[in-house]
Amino acid sequence: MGTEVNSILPVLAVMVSAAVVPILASSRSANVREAWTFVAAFGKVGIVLAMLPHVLRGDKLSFEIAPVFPGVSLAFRVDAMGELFALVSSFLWIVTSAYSIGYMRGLKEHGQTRYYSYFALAMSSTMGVAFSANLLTLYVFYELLSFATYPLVTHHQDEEGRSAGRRYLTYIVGGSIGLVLPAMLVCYGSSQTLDFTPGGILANSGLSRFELGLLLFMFVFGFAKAAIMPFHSWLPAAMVAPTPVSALLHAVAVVKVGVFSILRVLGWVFGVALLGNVELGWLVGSVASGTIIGASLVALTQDGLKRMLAYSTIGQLSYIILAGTLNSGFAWKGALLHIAMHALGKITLFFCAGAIYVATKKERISEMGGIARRMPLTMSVFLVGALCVIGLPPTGGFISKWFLCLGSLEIGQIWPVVVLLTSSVLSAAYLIPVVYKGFFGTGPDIQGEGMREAPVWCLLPMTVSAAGCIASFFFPGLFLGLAELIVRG
Amino acid sequence: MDRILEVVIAKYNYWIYIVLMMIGLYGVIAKNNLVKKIVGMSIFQTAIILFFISMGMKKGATIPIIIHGQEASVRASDYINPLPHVLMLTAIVVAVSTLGVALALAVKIYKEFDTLEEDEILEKIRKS
Amino acid sequence: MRILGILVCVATGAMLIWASGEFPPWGDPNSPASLHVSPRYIEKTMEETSVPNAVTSVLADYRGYDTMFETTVIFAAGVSCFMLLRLFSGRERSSHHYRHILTGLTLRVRRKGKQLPELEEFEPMDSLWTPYDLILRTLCRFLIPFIQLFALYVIAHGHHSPGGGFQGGVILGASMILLAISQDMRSALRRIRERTLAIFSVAGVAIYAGTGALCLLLGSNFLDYAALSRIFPVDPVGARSLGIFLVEVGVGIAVMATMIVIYHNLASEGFLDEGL
Amino acid sequence: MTSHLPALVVTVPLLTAFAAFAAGWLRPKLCFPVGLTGLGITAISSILLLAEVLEAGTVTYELGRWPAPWGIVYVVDRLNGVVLAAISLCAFIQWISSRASVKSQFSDRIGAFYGLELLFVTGAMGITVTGDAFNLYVLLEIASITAYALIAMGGGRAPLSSLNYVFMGTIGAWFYLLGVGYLYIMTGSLNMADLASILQGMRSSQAILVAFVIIIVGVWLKMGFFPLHGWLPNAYTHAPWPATTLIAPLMTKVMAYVMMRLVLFLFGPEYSFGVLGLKDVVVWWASLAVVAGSVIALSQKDLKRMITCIILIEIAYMVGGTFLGNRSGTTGAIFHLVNDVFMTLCVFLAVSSLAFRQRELDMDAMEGLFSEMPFTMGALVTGALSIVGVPPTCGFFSKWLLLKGALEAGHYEFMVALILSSLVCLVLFFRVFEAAYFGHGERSHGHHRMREAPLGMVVPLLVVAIGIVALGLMSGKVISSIIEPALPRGVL
Amino acid sequence: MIWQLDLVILTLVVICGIGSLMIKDLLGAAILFGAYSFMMCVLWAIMGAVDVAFTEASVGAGVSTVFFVAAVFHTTRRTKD
Repeated sequence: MGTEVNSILPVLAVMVSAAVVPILASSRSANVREAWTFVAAFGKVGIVLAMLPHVLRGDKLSFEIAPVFPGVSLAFRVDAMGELFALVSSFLWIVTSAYSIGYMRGLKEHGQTRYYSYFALAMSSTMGVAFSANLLTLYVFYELLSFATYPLVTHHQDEEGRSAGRRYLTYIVGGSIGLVLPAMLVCYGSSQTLDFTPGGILANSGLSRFELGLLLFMFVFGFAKAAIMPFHSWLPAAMVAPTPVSALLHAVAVVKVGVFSILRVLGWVFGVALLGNVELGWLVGSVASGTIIGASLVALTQDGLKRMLAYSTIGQLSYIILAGTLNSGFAWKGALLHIAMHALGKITLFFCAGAIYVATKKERISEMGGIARRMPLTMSVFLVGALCVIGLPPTGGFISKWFLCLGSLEIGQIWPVVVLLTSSVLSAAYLIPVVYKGFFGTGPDIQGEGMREAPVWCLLPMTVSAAGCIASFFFPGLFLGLAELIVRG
Repeated sequence: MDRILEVVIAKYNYWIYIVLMMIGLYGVIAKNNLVKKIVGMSIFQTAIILFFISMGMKKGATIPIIIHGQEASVRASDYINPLPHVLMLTAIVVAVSTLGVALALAVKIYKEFDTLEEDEILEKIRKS
Repeated sequence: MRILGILVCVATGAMLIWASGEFPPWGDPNSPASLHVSPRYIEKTMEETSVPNAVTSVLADYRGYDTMFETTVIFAAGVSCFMLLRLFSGRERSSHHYRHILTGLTLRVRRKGKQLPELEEFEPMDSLWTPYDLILRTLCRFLIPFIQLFALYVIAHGHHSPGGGFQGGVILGASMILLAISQDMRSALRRIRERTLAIFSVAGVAIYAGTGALCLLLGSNFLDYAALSRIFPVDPVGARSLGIFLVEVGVGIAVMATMIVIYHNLASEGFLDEGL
Repeated sequence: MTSHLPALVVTVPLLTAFAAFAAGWLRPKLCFPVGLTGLGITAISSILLLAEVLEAGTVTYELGRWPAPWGIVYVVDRLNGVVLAAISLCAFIQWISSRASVKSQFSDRIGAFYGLELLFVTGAMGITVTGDAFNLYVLLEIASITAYALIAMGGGRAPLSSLNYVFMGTIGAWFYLLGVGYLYIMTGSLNMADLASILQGMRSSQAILVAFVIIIVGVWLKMGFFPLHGWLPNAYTHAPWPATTLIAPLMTKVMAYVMMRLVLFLFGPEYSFGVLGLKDVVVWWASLAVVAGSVIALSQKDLKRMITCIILIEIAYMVGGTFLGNRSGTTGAIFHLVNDVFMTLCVFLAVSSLAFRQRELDMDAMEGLFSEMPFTMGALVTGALSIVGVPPTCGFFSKWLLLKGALEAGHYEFMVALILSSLVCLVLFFRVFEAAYFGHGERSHGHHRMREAPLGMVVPLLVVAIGIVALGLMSGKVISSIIEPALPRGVL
Repeated sequence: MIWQLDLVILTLVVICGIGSLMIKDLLGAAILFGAYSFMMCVLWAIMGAVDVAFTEASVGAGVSTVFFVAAVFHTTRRTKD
């Protein structure tokens, strides 16, 4: 078991996005602005990597900002899980910002300065969530993220964006204030602390089973960013945002933050053991399974590419929660890996969707017949991403799902396996046709000019992320190591 | 019977003061004319002042001004309690200040609405 | 509204009367009110402040701080009336007054109402009009000096007899108001201009607060007149009496000026040209 | 000089008021700097006073060197020390930021206006610092009379609203006076500490009970607690902006402080919470008031009126928190009082600088504001988030304590009301921000793009906004070192 | 002091108070209020509060009545209640 090391690094990692200031300052010239964005992104990755060796050694980097209540303070503690999440999202931030340059310029969007600054803000609050040492800090940055992403979701500032933004805030902030806050309060009241402790802080607070169950559901639904049904409908609505934002929402920051928080609560506030003892795990598990199947079925019916991807995300997230409720090391490993893998795969898919939109202004699957003849690279990358999401080799998605299945078998439960396989089949059913259509189908205006590959700023990032999908299949060592640490810690 | 009479003799002042207060309070709450409200307010205030004054009252004592030549041997029971008087001097001043401001407001309101009846004023506001 | 009023009043009154059952009998010399704090005021007033009138000593010394704010309250009221009503721009008045010469009846014509034709039995009471009631004017001319003299006596003699700064100030103000009523506001304003009044009112309060601050500067607590004995040739007790006198004068000035200001603004809708 | 700080915090603004009024007649230009220096000295000395209290414990100051029950004494403990600091800072900031609008509206009676504002501050400070029941009443009247006059300067309906305020306020203040009379006739004393010690022995007296009821009702009238709030929205809405930004943050908070002082120290927690069983009733009523306030606020279209109605909710928080009667609840109430001074100040200043640029304040006049007045809107967002209770702004932490207190006391209805009202506030402000964020481009009522408010308004505003966040981050220190020790022993 | 006299004056005070609230003419109300204040001041003189009585005589019965009259003169005498 490692030691506590007092270090400023996590604060730096959060603070890197002070780059907002120069970004705003240099709103005149686009190049300088985006240069700053890159500086910030690379700086973040650098800091996160600098923390990696400590974490791998099993140490915990901690830093206390300010004490707020007796027993609670705004504080950071970097453990393997936070590190894993931070690694993934900060790496993807680089890719995404590269992509957004191509996208935003390609479409000549307005208010790009605002866009980049809020993006940076969102990233730093994500870091805050990843490194937070107790529930309160997590809550603080969670709220911060909600408000920082609002201008991104409603970037177009049209009626559609208005309603989408309303729904977004209603679900997310309503959930956090209405459900998480009182739940947090009860935790604090029953066990005078909110710090994440491996065994769970509620383990020996004499709460009855009913109270615990209530608490659990307040958390699970309260962190509405995880988009568990029936608290999911903000996610498809938020698709009005520009594609890089959707990528951010789905792969990098928002939904992952939701899932991350729920995993934190399950493992570090309740403790898997406790969940097992009072037999509450299967409750959440069944809700998650329902979400998985339901979302995949809905995804089948969607024609809009991005909406379909959104529903597929809802389903995939619930994998992680489902696994989190299982009291098994393998399952947890799978869950944590899936955070990374799904991020890679889904971001690739979104990049492709965005690239198609930039190049052809097409959003509907039905219009994409034969598109691969014009954009072969994009479509092949799409294929890789699809494989990763479905969970087939040679992509990382396979590994995570493999571990999930192993976990459920380890504790001798079959139904999770069934759920997983069914949904894999379903996701294949809604993803593969797109690829098929793209390569072999024929569409109305394929011969029309106007269609060529997307700008290089779009192609480069998506190839990178696709490469990531494949690489994570062959070299999953780093992620596995971190996951190992978490499961042992 | 005697005891009741005793109680009445001992307490009727307080009761009358309270009745006065309530008359004033009723005026403030229920009257419709603003100046009438102000009158009610003043009555209410004066009644409370009266209540305070009567607290300082001592049977068989004289006004709280030390008699010449008796400075040496002053017994508190010979003189009425001056403290409530002082407090009420202040209270009277406050009352008249409030009265002045309230009347000034009433004049201003009349300039604006040409009436002092609350319901008519509200009617005019609703119209405009 | 009436129902509500009656209900509230009955409820409150019942509650108050119910509680009055515990009061000491009216005028009881042994009530806690007359035993706990007040005896000191009566017994010590001579030796501590050398002011025989216990009310004055308590008012201006023991609880002098209250009195300072009492004066501030009336000052604030004066300022408020000035700020609310005073009109510098010569806007049209809300109403004109005409006087029927034969009967002496006054009638008012609203701004919106129709103007009267030029009849000889009516005269307009505009800002140039002056009442000419001989008896009233002469009587007041005779009275006012005596009133003012009496007021000064009241202020000065507050130590030994009822009265003090406040009563005297009010009487002084009343005399000027009487002047304004009996003749007209312009002649009253000719005696004391508005600006002078304003300065007086603030100066009066400032005398009070300044005395307190002076004591503070002399190294003692705020309003501790005993400190005055360091600059005036009196013993501490005499200094208290002196301090009381000073603040009484201040109160007198402030109250007089403020009363006049309030009256002027009320009686002329803030135009300060013609009175009642 | 430090030994005279308690006197200074009240007498400096008083003398400054006289100076400012005189300057209005002699050299109108001097009014502003005079007041600025005066309030600056007041703020500094109140902060020094707080430091002294934190270090040396309760400070007592005998005015005129007369010992406690006979003379008037100032008693400064942690509770009113921190409130004093908050009030004076708030007044100082408001003074700076309201300069432009005062100049534009009251150029011909600037001395009177500034004098009254300073007198109001004097009254507020005095109410907070005094340890004498009757002296409190006198200062209360000073604050009230100046407030009546300031509010009535709004023109239009303002005099009527102000006159209603006069009636309600006078009844409230004189109810308080009557209650003090009841206390005096039963105990013969006016000094709060003395009264408290005497009252220990007369727990079961009807007269004391009635005195308690009258006093609390009177204070609630001045606070605008729910069923007695009729005067508040009109008065604050129709008042001119420079007056609103001064009175709205201070008046109700000061009265809330008075309530806490009386309930917790004069009558004592044992009596207020123990002997008479009003505690639970009041908390229930407060929850009702919170809900009612939210409903009233939701039904407003005008921005100024809306933020005025939010005060109703905040007041109900404080009453409920105080009467929860347990440590967290009371701590939360006190901390919320301090926070609310700055939150309200921030919101009102922000909206006032919007109003300074564009006259009408209904929702559809908001569009495109974010791009036009970014700093003002930023500050408004901060204040709004603090009122909603979003960390790390200070509003969250006091709300957290209130919730915790309600949880411990088992008053779930109060918890529900708190959370509900937070969501309502979110909706209220979200409507504004949505309108200000969207509707970009051509403005429907097409008047030209507005400029950012003048520097003299923006800088104080940003200071307050930053202060809110800083206070939130320091809340741990503030609570543990100032507010927790301020509670009387009886509060468990 | 004689309690009969006290009682008589108290009743007069109450009557004046009610009257000034009931009368349908604001000027009359003002004058009745002056009378009320004067009765009050007599009452206080009886109770030995000479200073307060003095003040009330000059303020309550004197100046405030003048204020009332001035205000009524510039507004209206009409009242519905």
